[in-house]
Amino acid sequence: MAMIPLWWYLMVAAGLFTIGLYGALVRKNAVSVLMGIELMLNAVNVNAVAFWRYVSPTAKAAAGADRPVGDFVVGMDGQVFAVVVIALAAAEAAVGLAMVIALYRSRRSFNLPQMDQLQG
Amino acid sequence: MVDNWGFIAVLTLVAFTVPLIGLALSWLLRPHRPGPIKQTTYECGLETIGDSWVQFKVQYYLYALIFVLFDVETVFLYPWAVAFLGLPLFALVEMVIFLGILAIGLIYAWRKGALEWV
Amino acid sequence: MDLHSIGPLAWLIPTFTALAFVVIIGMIVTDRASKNAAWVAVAGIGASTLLALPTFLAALGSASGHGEGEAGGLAIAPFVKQWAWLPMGRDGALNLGIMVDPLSAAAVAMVTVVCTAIFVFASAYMEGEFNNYRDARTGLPDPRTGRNRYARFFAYVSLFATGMLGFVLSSNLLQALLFWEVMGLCSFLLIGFWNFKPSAAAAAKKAFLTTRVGDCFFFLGILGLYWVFGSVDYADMLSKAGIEKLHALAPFAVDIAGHVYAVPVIPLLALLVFGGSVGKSAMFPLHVWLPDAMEGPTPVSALIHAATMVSAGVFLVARMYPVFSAATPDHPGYISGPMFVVAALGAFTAILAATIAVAQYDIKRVLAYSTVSQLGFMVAALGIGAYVAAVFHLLTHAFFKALLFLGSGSVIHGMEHGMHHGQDGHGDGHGSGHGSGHDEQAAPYQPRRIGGVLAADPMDPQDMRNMGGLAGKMPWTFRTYVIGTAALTGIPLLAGFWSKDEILAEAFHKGVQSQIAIALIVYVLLTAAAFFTSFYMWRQVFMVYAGKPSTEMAAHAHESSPAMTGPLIFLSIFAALLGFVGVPEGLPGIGPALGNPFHHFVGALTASGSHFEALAFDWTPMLISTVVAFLGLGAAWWVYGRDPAAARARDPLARLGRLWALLNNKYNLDEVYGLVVTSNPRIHGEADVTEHDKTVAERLGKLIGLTDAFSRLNGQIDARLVDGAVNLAARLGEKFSRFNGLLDRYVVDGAVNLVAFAGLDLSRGLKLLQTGRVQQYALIVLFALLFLVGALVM
Amino acid sequence: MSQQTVVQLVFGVMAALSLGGAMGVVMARTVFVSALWLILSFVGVAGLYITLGAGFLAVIQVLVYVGAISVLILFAIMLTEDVMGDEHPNNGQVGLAIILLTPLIFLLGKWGFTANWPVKAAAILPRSGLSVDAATAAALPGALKTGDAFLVPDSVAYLGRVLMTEHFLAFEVVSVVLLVALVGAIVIARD
Amino acid sequence: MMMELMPVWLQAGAGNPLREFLLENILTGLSEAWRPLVADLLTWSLTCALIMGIVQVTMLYCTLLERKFVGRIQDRIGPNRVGYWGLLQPFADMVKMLTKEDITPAVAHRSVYNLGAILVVPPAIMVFAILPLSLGLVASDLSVGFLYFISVASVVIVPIFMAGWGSRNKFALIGAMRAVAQTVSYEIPQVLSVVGVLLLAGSLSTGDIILAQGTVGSGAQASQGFPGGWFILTQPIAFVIYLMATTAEVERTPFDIPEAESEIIAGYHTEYAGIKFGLFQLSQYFMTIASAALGSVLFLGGWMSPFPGGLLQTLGPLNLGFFWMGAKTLLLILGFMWLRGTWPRLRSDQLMGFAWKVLVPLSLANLLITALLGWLLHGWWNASGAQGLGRSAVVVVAFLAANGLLLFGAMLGFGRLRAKGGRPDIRFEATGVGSSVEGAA
Repeated sequence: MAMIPLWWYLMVAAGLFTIGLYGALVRKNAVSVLMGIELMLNAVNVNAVAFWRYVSPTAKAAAGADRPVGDFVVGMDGQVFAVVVIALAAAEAAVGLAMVIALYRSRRSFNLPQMDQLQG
Repeated sequence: MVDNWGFIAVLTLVAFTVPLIGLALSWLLRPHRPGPIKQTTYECGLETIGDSWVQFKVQYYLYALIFVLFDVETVFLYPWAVAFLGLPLFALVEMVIFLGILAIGLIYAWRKGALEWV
Repeated sequence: MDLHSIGPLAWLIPTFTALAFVVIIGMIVTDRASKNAAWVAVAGIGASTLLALPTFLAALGSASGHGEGEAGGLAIAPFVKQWAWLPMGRDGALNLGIMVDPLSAAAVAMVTVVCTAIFVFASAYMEGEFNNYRDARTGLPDPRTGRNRYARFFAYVSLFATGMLGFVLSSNLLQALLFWEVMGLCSFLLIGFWNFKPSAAAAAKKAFLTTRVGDCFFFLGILGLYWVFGSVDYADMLSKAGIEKLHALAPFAVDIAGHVYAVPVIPLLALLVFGGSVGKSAMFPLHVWLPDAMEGPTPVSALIHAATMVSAGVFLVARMYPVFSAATPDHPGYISGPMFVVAALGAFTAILAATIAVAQYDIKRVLAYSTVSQLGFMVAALGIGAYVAAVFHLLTHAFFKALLFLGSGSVIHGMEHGMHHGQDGHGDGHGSGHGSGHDEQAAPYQPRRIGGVLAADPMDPQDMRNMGGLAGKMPWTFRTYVIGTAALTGIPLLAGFWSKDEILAEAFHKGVQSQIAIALIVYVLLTAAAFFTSFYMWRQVFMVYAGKPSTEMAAHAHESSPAMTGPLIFLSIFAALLGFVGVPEGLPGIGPALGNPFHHFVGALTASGSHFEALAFDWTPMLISTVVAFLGLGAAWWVYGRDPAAARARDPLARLGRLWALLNNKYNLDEVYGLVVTSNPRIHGEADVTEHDKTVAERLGKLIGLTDAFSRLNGQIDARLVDGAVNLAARLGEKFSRFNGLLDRYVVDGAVNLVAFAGLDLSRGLKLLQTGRVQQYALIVLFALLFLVGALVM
Repeated sequence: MSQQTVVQLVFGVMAALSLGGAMGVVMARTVFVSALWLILSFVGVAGLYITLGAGFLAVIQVLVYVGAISVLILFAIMLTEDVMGDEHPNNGQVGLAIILLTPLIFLLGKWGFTANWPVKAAAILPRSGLSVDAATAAALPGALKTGDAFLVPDSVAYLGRVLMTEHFLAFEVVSVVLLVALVGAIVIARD
Repeated sequence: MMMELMPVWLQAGAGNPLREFLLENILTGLSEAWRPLVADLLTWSLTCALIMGIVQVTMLYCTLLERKFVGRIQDRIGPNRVGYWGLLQPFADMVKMLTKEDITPAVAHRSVYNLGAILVVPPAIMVFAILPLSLGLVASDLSVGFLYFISVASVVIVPIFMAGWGSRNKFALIGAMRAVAQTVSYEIPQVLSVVGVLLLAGSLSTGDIILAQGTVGSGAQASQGFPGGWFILTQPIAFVIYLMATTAEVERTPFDIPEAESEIIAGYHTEYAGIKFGLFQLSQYFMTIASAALGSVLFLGGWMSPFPGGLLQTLGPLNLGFFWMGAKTLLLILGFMWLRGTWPRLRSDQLMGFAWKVLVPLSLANLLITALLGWLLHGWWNASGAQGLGRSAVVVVAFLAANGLLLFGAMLGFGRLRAKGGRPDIRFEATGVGSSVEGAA
């Protein structure tokens, strides 16, 4: 198989991660920063699934090389990882945006550079 | 069951052509006489006051919030449901705990009035 | 019972209390809170106890049953059961699990028993919350909130117990940190339980932030240990192989970009871990939170001071003892670098807190400083290698200190009832509108100072100057209190005598016979501290119980209900008799008969294979400590016991003048911190920041060469910066390191240099560090990451 | 060969969608439009999952990210008046960030490209309807015996089985995290 | 399980007769590398065309049917001028839409405004990929089929939001916010109610779900797993919840708050005219049809004949699956129309409260009893020698009893809540116009 080399995915993930980090670093708007973080989490997920697909052990490896066993992927670790990350991303977005809303209420602003004090 | 995403890719392309064809046909057929009155914002004939990008109340956010978390719950619920009849009772216990914890959240939201639409 | 049959159930011990927590929270959420909450909590901890005791007995059985000689079978192979929590790559996982070894078995038995007593006591003590809760703002009765708060209290304490039990039973450091932080959270919630009082809210914050400073070090230590061992499991770290690895590592070479640096890794890591203990166990200089923690309800004080939180710090050092002791060549009598620090800090804290306690008037505050002092004993003992003695003292101290705190709670309870009684009699409207059933520091009064010492508030039910004559009014409280005091002060045959004596004997042995300087210093300081301990405790007994009542409150006080005296009696039995499990075998008469089972049980240090030989018995230290204890008692009687009423009216020791004021004001340490760490009085925990404090602060400011202008400037900077946990922690860390000495200063300078090295303007770099803008922090983190990666790659 | 070309083309489109969407997120002046770009990026990532044979994840990605999280983001934007966009959406550290991110992406790319990953030659993904021999079935948790054949578990069912057994702690912890997030967010967001 | 039974000529990939035919007879001139690919693409394109044709025609005549049917309910005749019985009315409407002037408000955010109208259609078409027309007549039987449907359908809210925001009109924005809030609220009960079905079927694939509903009793189509027949028999509460949630999802009366014309004109498509308005209507009708079809797949046995023993499943060589599928879908569509003709519109707070306070707890409870019963019984129905109707009857009766108990308990519970003055309650509250109410901070 391997119609697509693994490193293509890694490149895309690296790009997503860097762009997301850039957004998180430079955007003034707190919501935009959260979006950047979501992008970074997506990049991580792409990596996890790509590695699951390409390098996770197969049934042949698990059963021993001498046995006539098909090359099935054993284990769902990468997918489980991705699913849990998605759940955490949702939780993170929920709380993060709630904080943004609460801050907006007290500051009338979305701008992070103005949020340099944690006292309400 | 053979997963066939290739077909879905084709269908997606086709699906995008439908509105585009509609728009193109309409662009050929329709008249085009814009005017300043026509292009005003529709508000039953009244002048609009203020910008329409208004601020909404927090209730919307609370609904979306609860929705997101329950949506994530389904992500775990579906694989469980599909695998369930082949699993030991432990799986049922796990899911009862899982749902119980989330139900606490729902009850909390309920009691805190996050489910009230006022 | 066999440990391998009951051991796998040990995870249930913290689960029961956690379950109680969940159930009570459920009661609150569904608006069903009632007094049943207390019984749920008691049932939870009771179930834990019922499981913990057989576990302990099984451990005892395993230790003595299978072992050959002193090193029992259990000590060689502790019972460990782990579940993979976070599989990480091929080589391992972060685990969740339990570990039952002598140390944890003994500690878990102690924690559950003491907690049960405290919970039962609290069920009666907190009734005021239930019955008389008034809204803080309107002053109107608010029964629903009262019910909920009553239930919430028991939810918190249950979670607290969960934290401690989970911590003690943890099989690895990371899980321990988790439960450790659960305790931190609960201490915050409970100290600030009466959060409508600004002082309580401030004390809670202070406790939380101060312990966080220690926790940062702890976490760094865990990371470092993981780096060294590739695992955070005790089984890996403290095993024979682990210790050998440690020895092999001791001076560790780090290759950074081609340059080889010799870094003494293990002492560094040990000290980082100890940093956590310093915070949690309230060692100097992070001891400041503990006395302020008195703002919580009294059962909480008992919980924090006796059974759980502060014990956790000592327990951690005991648990990680092999790491502490392994940093140096393994020959007898040698005290390693980190242990030297531990011993010195412990002894210093012991004497510092003991002297402060002498000059306190608040009944709970005396006990609080006493706790700090006793923790100093334990830590110093660990520092000089008296491992068994330290653990022994940890256990006995938990019992009699819980007893004393609960006793003081009973006294306060009685005093409050006396106050209400007095009010009814005089038709005085005082006291309405305060938020709780308890009036610990509730009344508004004008603080006056006499000779630099705050005068007594006549309506303060905790001020010992308002007490007196309670021996007759509260007979059971009195009797148990005397037992507890005698145990604490080391009156022979009671629990504290044996445990404290063992510490002193070890220190004496190492200091005098083996000629180890630090042990000698420890011995001298601890003996002095023991004298002060005896003095201030008996002073307290005389002030509280002796003579005629000094106020109406005390005159109308009456004995508490059986639900409160019951736990007192229960605990006093332990306070009296527990010591006999650790009587030196060499003691003529009872020694050989009792056989010192405790030493045999705990003495074989978990897993590492080494064990502690009991010392040959020596009369000298035992006689000296006995004499010291009675000297303190005699001195207290001479000063306070002859005419208690007069002593209450005007303290005889106030003649010491400025020294007395200094002691009463805790060496002005809070003010020093106020200037050096933060000038924000809100995290002082001191509600009564008066003019005097300000003058003290100013004088101190001049003293250490700071001008008024500087302090004002400092105040402004801090007022802007003390705005939240992140910023504050950073600030605390930075200021603190500056204050604390050369090493830390070096670190700060290093960080600054790093920034300068990157080509950033120095001042701009400093400004960047403190803007409070998250994104700039993130950028700096990114920069540091890239720098490190670059250094490692190239 | 040609099929490979087409698959790679699809990959290219998906990668372009996700990266282009991401660029849109950080370039757009209006937050609302940023959020729309973000959705595009999510869809692209879902497409990448499909090319990786993780259909369930792709569907979940759309369901949770496009259908839920983006709604949350849009609502959060609508809850504030600051939706008009800003002439200067970036703070002052654009230059610095680019200077620092350039080596980062260089490093990430270098590792991704040069590292010798132990890629399996021909791993077959679990997919229902394929029957395997007994030896393979023994190595595959959840293989169902129907008659004489062993059926490979459906990947969704396989995931469910793994979640319920091997990773049950993570599974339960997720529920607690969600509960805490729910309670916390309600407390924070309400007045 | 029943692969060999399937005439797979709509099935994608290898084995499709159409594809084989193309490979062997038409595409012979192409190189080996390209042949299968082109064959695939051609097959898929033809399949797409077939689906589009069926769906478009159904949709056009649904509009007519709806107007006629609702007209009858309201004692009117409905369209009857264009063509016999108004049969050409849909085409007249279409021509009108195409030739109307397109007006874009001057203040609108043009690109978002236009994209909203364009993007609202594709998801509504894409969901049809997994809906089987008959035995083996499913374009792409994904193993995650049902979830695919839900997730693609949930994408529709994004263009709706774009439309509301891009119009820069208060009514439109409020309508969009309402639409999204309502859609997401009802997505949860929709998704939860079906879990019971998926649990019993053991698959997310639509094909598997239908096969699991094999005709009650024995016979050629008897399911090899679950013996309970159509899931409407064993999951009646879930069925009702699913219908309600679906109605709300596609924003049809009585759940059409987002476009309540008495309050906010036409909701999020207030500012759209001509074909763009038409596209929103198109999308909504597509979604209605697709949801009805999915409902018949999940609960009514899809293409299966309703008669015992597979009677009338085939007529000679012809499999009547498409007929049954169509009939069941039509039945559900008529149900939706009936609701529209008879029910008043709900109020926002009632609507939201209903989803979260009634439907979600109910579907969670349903899920639990289904799991419990399924776990208790599945060993028996897999292993027992009892075959045929008896076995099915036991299972159906058990599930029906559990459902009845659940319903009883739910009524008791909600009754108590209401008696306590808790929720759900009915209060009068004027929704008022526009930003004064909803725009309040």
